[in-house]
Amino acid sequence: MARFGIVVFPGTWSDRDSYNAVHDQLGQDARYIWHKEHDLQGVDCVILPGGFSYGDHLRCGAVAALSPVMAEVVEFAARGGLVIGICNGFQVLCEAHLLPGALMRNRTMEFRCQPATLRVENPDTAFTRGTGRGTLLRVPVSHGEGNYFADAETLRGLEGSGRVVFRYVDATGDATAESNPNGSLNNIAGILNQSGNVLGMMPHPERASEHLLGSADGLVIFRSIVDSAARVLAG
Amino acid sequence: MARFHADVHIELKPLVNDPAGLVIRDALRHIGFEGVAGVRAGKYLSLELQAHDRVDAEARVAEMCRKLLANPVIEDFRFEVRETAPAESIPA
Amino acid sequence: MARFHADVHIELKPLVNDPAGLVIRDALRHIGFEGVAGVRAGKYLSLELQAHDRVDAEARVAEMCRKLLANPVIEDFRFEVRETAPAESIPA
Amino acid sequence: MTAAVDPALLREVALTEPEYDQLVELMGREPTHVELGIFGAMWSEHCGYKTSKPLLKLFDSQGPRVLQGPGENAGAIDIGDGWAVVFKIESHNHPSAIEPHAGAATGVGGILRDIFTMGAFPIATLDSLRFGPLSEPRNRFLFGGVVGGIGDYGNCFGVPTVGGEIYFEDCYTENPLVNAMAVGLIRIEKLTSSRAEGPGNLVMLVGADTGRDGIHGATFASVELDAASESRRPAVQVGNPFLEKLLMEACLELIDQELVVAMQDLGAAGLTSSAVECAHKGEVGIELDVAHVSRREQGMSAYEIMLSESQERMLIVVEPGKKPGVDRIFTKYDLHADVIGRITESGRLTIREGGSIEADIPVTLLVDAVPFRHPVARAPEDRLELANRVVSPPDLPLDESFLRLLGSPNIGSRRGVFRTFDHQVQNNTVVPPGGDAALLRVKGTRRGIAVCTDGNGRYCYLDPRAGAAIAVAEAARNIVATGATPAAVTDCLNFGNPEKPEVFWELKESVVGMAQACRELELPVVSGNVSLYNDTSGVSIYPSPVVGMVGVIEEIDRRLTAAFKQEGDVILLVGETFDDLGGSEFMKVCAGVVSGRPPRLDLEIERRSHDAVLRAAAAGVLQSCHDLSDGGLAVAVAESCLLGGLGARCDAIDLTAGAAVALFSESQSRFLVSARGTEAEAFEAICADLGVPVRRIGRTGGGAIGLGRDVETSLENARVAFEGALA
Ligand SMILES: Nc1ncnc2c1ncn2[C@@H]1O[C@H](COP(=O)(O)OP(=O)(O)O)[C@@H](O)[C@H]1O
Ligand SMILES: [Mg+2]
Repeated sequence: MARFGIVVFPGTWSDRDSYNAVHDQLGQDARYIWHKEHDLQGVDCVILPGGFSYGDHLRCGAVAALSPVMAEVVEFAARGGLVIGICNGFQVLCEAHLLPGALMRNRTMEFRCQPATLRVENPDTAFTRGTGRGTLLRVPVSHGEGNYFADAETLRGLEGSGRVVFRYVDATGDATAESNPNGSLNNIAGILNQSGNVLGMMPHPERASEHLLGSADGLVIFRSIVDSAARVLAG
Repeated sequence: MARFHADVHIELKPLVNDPAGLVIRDALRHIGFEGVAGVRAGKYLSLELQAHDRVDAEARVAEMCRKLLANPVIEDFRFEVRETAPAESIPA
Repeated sequence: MARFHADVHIELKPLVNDPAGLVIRDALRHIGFEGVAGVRAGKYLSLELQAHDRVDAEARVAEMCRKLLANPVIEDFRFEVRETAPAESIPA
Repeated sequence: MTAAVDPALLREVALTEPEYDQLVELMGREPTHVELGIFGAMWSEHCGYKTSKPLLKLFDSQGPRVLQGPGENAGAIDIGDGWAVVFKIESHNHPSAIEPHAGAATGVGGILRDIFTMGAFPIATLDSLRFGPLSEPRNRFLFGGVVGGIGDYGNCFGVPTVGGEIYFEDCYTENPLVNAMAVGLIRIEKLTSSRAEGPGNLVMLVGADTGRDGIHGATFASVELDAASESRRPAVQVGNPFLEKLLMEACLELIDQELVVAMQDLGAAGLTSSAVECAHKGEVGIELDVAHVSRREQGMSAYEIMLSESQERMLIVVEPGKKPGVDRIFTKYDLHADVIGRITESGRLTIREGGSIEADIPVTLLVDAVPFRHPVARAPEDRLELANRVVSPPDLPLDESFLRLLGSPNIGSRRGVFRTFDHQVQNNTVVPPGGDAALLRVKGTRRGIAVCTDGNGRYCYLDPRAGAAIAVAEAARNIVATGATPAAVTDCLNFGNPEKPEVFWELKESVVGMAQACRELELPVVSGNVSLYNDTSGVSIYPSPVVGMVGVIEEIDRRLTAAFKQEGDVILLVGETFDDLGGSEFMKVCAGVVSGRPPRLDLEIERRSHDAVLRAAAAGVLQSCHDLSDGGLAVAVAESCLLGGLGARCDAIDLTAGAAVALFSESQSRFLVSARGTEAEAFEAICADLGVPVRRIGRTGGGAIGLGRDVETSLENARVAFEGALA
């Protein structure tokens, strides 16, 4: 059993959905960590969930990145702890410089809540070990600012080192312009940090956690984390 | 036609609630800038446009503000226009 | 302490694509302003703050920009500071 | 200070001279300026329901599921397993006409507050919208602004926007309707009241600071507007969903830890209305000192503070001993909570500013002494004549009519709108927007709830009583089409100026029709809202009652959806088709005519058709189910096809009354279902048993939609028309 710490900033709302996925669906230990806390309670994995932390004012994730708990998350990540940032959590990770680049307004300037298909570009990560290269996952997006941007050199670095983990594709697996919901460079939906223990993704795997809700494809990501945590313990 | 650059500032009217300004003010105080008494958040647009002359450019920008850029019910706008390339350099 | 007003401008770096600017440009053209060559969308913040003097005020605002107001990955900032109430008028 | 009986001042507080005289007589003296403002607010149509109250008594609000009827911030029903669903609909029409984005956003914020004031966690919102035609730039601006505002508020707050409706008619051009409905979930025993109790208990104001938002502006009425007064004019309210979310979390923690006696949000007429409501319900007095109210601006008067409509604020009544616990929670969320007064035994609303008393009024005068208005109701001759005018169907090829209907803004796809709303957050959305009612599961149970809104202004214009009854029936049909049983109603009465005899007639007729339909379908009305004076330049909107409905499904695995599921299923039409083209979308779109009688409605037949579908759903014999409404059978078939990505061939449609009637009539009490061959028989048996007419009209499959002899369209052409309707 893995222990997940779900960070709650003012304005976070997918904390409860993340709990629903990892605790109710996968039976893992999960606890909420209020942003003012300094104790990560010995968790194996930190989830920075979706939402509108601080109302998304100024820049999405900018104010949350300065919260007390983020100092602990930075340290946790430096020690190799697993961190997954979903949607607003991805934005927080970029603002906290745990991941490169930035998430800009969607190309259409509109919020988009819709199904998306993700292609797994790298199955050899702590977050995707339960998948294979090219596996397609049905995971919805729900954001207004998910348009991934990085300068050319950063982008080359990400692409060249297998750190682009998920890409938006169409139903047949092609990364087309129409399948890109927000205008992200190279259809990027999720990226990894250099040491491979911090993942940021705009789509919501915690929403794709039950067939009743339309898809359970997101669970493989949390299962992979559980598996990775067990391997760390096994040494 | 000549080319102009316009700097447009759009601000909430003084009495209108400004949730963004409040969040920024509180965040600045939280990270140690206690002396921040207030923050108002606005927009700043820079436009490149063609116009016959400065008077024409200003009239156009004012109209853009009224029609699209600003929301006159809750926002005020102001702008400055400067010429970046004179008429003779640009084919009509 | 004296009171200062700061006008802070935050703009996207020139090489960063600007979805908001593009949409506004297209919308302006759509409603008849064909002469609009380009739009860049930025932020404009006005701050009221206390500081010892102008140099102190400028140092504070610069730090606020670096720490929070601008994101150095995609944005540049600039600001102007002016005194609104001199030191002697405000109890320390 | 005594207010002069200045007609301009009275106009500003919307009181007539006789009403003012009545006020003076009841008070036994002239009111102070603040008192006049308070009376004006409490005796207004908005707070006092002075025109509509006698009519609202016609609604039945009793029923075995009802836990809370009208009278609290929202109604509540028992859905089983210890859970209650709390819901209400509310209008924000006038603010949205002035500033659509902020107006619609604060409308959503207001109705969400009503839900969590009851202690419930908001689990869904819906919105019922009306605009003028999109060909007018102003209407397009209003439409874009309203949709943007709803999305901005709901998305940020973290509540899914799961449904609603949008109609376009000329009459809404300067007067859009924005009705927002919110639905919350709560354990029954946690339901909270706004009844203030216990003299000596503290009254606290929590949430946002108070600014000069949306005040009547009475103070400025008598002065010439100059540059200085312009800047002091009441400001348009801009909502803060982020703050509202924090306020909700904090308030629900208070209730969870049993720290509050009563809770009441601040809505119309701000602090005045909240304080009066709490005190009146508890039959106590309340004393407030406005000096303790945190403000956003300097120099606010007691009058402004009492009437400010700043959003995201809540009034709570707390026992003094529990204040530390309350403070701890608000500190956690970085919200400030001001003690602004206490509960008294006096039965009076007493307002101080420091040492001076600004108002002192018996609470009952503000609530029970509201001077009712009894306008004249008179049916307009020209309307009756219009309803009797029968126009024959246009001479347009039917396949062209079909595509025109699919592309009509009133019928086409709303995907471009609802994909800008987060409709999934909270992980409960089982049937998303795009079908009939939305269906949400209730975690930890096998149950679900279905929610929808409905209203058809055109029907109501032609016959308000029939149109309003149809709104109820149609909402119920939408609920039934998901497999859920309709349980209760909330309503929003959007009308023009009731001082016009024809408008008051419309209002009265609508309420009668709605009340009757609710009674016969056994649907208690547990909450609602009234919005009158929807007029622009003397022209009133169509009478536009809107019904919000909640239904319950015991086994969510038995749900139905509108999409055809696989090739070769039998398509059946439930119910009878009559020549009901009066007021139809077909006649509007293809003939440019709004006339005739709206469809006839037999509530007994309606009920039986519901029973048939629900019995079949429980037995698991249906593959899909969709209700028939605007655009009739043709549109229903197309929608089931497009949702399922499957064609259909319907060769066995009864064409005896003419193809236009068969395809486009909007006869009531009908459903379109599909079933596997063997199960179709079981369904027919159920229908036969209940005496519900049913007819096999075709089969699913292929890449085209074929209807009778006259319509044959590729699925792709249908999709292009449907998806482009709002472009
Ligand atoms: N059309 C209606 N039908 C039934 N109940 C209504 C109607 N209009 C208002 N009510 C009820 O009257 C009470 C007061 O309504 P309102 O003033 O709109 O509430 P709030 O102050 O919470 O905004 C509420 O309980 C509401 O449900
Ligand atoms: Mg209320």
